[in-house]
Amino acid sequence: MSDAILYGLCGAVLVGLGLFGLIVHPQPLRKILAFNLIGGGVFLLFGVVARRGAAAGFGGDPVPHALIITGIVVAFAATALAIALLLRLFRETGRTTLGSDG
Amino acid sequence: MPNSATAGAFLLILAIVLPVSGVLLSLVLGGRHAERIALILMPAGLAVALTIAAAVWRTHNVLQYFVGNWSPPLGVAFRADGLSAAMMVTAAVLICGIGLFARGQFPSPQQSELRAPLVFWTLLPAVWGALNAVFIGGDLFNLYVALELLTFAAVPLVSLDGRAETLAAALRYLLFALLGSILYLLGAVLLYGAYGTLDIVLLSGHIQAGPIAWAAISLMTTGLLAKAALYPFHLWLPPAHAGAPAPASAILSGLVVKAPFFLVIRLWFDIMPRMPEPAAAQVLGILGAAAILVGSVVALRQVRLKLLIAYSTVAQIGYLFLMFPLAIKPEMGDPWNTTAWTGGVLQAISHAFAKAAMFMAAGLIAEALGHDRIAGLSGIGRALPITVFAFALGGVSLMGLPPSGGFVAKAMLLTAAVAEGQWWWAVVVLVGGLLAGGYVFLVLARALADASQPLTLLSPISPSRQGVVVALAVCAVLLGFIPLRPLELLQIGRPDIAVGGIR
Amino acid sequence: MAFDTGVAVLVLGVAVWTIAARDTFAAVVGFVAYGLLLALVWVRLAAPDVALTEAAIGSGVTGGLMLGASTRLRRTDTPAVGEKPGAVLRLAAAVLCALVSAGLAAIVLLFPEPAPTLAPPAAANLEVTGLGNPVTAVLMAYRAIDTLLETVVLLLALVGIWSLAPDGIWGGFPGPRHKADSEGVLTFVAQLLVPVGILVGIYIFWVGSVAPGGEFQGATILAAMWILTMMAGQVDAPPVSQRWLRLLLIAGPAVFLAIGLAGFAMVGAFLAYPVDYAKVLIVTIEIPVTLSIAATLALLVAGPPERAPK
Amino acid sequence: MSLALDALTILAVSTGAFFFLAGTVGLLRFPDALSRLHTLTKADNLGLGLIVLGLLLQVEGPFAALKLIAVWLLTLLAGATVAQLIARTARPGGRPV
Repeated sequence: MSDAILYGLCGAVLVGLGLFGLIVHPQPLRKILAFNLIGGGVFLLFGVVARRGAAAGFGGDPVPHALIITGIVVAFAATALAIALLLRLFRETGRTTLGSDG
Repeated sequence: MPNSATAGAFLLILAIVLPVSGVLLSLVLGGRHAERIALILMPAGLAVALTIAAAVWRTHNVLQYFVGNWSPPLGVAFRADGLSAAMMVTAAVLICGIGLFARGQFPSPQQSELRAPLVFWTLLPAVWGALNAVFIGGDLFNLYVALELLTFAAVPLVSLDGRAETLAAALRYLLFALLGSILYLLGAVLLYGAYGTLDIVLLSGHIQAGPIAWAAISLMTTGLLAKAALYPFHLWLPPAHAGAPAPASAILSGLVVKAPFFLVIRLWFDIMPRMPEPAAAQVLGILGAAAILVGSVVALRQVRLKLLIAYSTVAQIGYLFLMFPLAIKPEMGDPWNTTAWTGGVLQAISHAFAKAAMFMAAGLIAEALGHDRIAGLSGIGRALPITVFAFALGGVSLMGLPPSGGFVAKAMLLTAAVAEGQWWWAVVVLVGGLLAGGYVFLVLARALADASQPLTLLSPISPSRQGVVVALAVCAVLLGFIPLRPLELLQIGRPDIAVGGIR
Repeated sequence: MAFDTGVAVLVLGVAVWTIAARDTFAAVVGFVAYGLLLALVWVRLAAPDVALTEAAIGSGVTGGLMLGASTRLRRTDTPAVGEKPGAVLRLAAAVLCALVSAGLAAIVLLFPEPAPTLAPPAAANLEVTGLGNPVTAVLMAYRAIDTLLETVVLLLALVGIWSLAPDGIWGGFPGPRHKADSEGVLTFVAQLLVPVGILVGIYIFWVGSVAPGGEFQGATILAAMWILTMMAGQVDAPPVSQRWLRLLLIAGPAVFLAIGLAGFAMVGAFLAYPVDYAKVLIVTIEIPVTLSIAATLALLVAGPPERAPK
Repeated sequence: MSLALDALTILAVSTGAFFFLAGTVGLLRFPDALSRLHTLTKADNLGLGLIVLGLLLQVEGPFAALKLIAVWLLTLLAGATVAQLIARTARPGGRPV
């Protein structure tokens, strides 16, 4: 088993873990954390794809690397927006959950 | 499929660059300039969309543009086929209508800058640009960025009024949308790992039935369903669409949920046309049927008009997904049932017009009455006859009564169900139509009843805004008069396997 | 191999901690560690550009944002009774997620050999772009449209956050005002670190055309320095109605668009660069893009306006 | 000569690693926040210093050496600051930062 495959399996588990957190945690902040965990797993799987595609003197396929960078920045923007919404909601209601089921 | 950029394809770039420049300019100039910029963009963007549609129609071919002259797989392609062109024109006409309507709702003051108008007029072109990017995107990752663009433009529209319940609705919407995006991205990653490209056309040439392709398509479809609010992912939609200000509701319900649906079509009919999977298509159909029934029944039980309309959106989204079991044939290599496919797309377009008109009509009614409780609508038919008429026209299309776009769409789905021997979908379509009739009449009966005491309107409703609403509702009806030949536009750029004509 | 196994186990360990921890604050701390460990993984996967981004944004700024949020929400952390999903749902979710993980793991083992790759064409065209770092070539040339749209995504997120300001405070100052403390340790650090940080940020951005680094990583460091001076109370966050601030925010995407459109005139295609000027044009785009991203990131962290304009 | 350098590097890096280990053990074993901070920062600063020292013997050229020293100094600064900030919030009656 190569390093890339090892980290690929790690990424697969991370996606499942994050998904679990996203489903079962009632607090949005924990859901946002779980979303970032899934993101890390997905990017890791992409990184494994890139590593397997090492060629032309590069240690990995540069196209996925660039896309992962874009993805990380987009995930940050999403996190920032979600947290701002959550804090505003908290100020309005004093609640940290979404009510019935979120 | 042409293998290089086609003439006139730079228009595709304009369809994205124009709205994006509008966003940047609105932000920097601020204040009332944002509204002006949006109003200037509207005719320009409409012209671009119409020109693209005309070019696709004239050349009978796909418009294709390679950004920076880098051809896929290294570069990113934009492509407009007949379906893209039809959706772009729909979006353009609706955005123009909604923009004109919103001038009365989000007026910009002369001097200072107000929060809600600036945000709305900045995000309106942002939604438009994102939709265009989705409709012409030829690369799965570029489409991911376009979907995120759409999400970030749409979510703030939900909580524009800053009330706690709309904040919660916006947050829930955002969480669902993010889950959808990340699942979509995961599928795209698997496809890249297997085939080394994210370009839709290249992928359709390489893709083989197998575990990787199936896992990728399932993940992407699930993610897109969460964004399209198909049952059982529908819970976020009603509070978000009903809580938003009327023009924003019209954008969200009419257009934004159609983007993920559009991408499901791309996945199922463009990326993997040679590997139809009837069982999976049946699952999509069953979810669609459940959405129709659950959404309609819950709509019947609503006490607030905007929530009723929002639940009706849940149901009408269900119809879109009936197209999959009806269009995809069990045997490999059989042509699709084009009637079902066209019916599904026509449903998306006519619902966009009808629903936008109904949400804006409900907005006018709520402005006039100060509330939108259905029980308190008595007499509004007399006070705002044009608005109620527009609502009724939209309702006609939802029910699938002739003559309307909804009628033609649902008739096509029915025809296909009979032709394919899958009569149970026909039952669902008919029952859904009856239930829609139920909730539309529920509202109309109240609205047309005489008020026990004379109705005083809180604020006068300008005729021009009512006119816009009626015009959009009339569009939904007029779609029913389109002869079948222009519908061939939708077939331009379909893979050869789809050639079968409209039966 | 042993080292990688250890790292992978550690990553999974902190991930489990992040999901399972009872205390939200502890979970967030676990997430920061998760990000740092992932950065290490990226180095092992020969992706130094990604490692820098992960450490700076994925772990650093995201972690800081969440730490701040969890302290502000801390006092009311316990979920109300009845809002926790029942045992059956949890079990069903666990089974579903285990299946997803197992399926993905199987696919990792099924990926075709030899792996498809775009590294050869990316390398072959590197000369045309005048760049030495293939990742920057993908971001700024081959797939420049993604990067352009992404800068707009960041802007929209900021507009979304600003839209959460109460109506009366529109145009005001984001976040709480931090008081300057002339003897405070933050003031000292800000004075000492900020010049160094700005230098490092510019260096990381500049070196990106030939070596690992680039506008996103550099911009994050610049943003962090701005946030630090705001937290130390040395400068206040600018009111969101300021014209110069708005200009700073859109400068990057605007220059990107303008040079992209100039491509029509120069080479006949949007976002195409003439061979002789490719590098010059790319750097011309990258400078304002770096500044705009830095400003946007800092303001995303600062949050919606909370204090009325003067 | 290079053998001696290598031996020195191994010695310095190992000692540094030992200090890290000691610091971590202290972090886990000590009872309260202040003494935990004490062991963590002291041991880590010294441990990292020793590791940097060991690596300095192996670098090719002054620029790389400068970078290593910068890494050490920046970590010192960050560690000291964060320790101060945590200590203030942890101290009973201390003013929040």
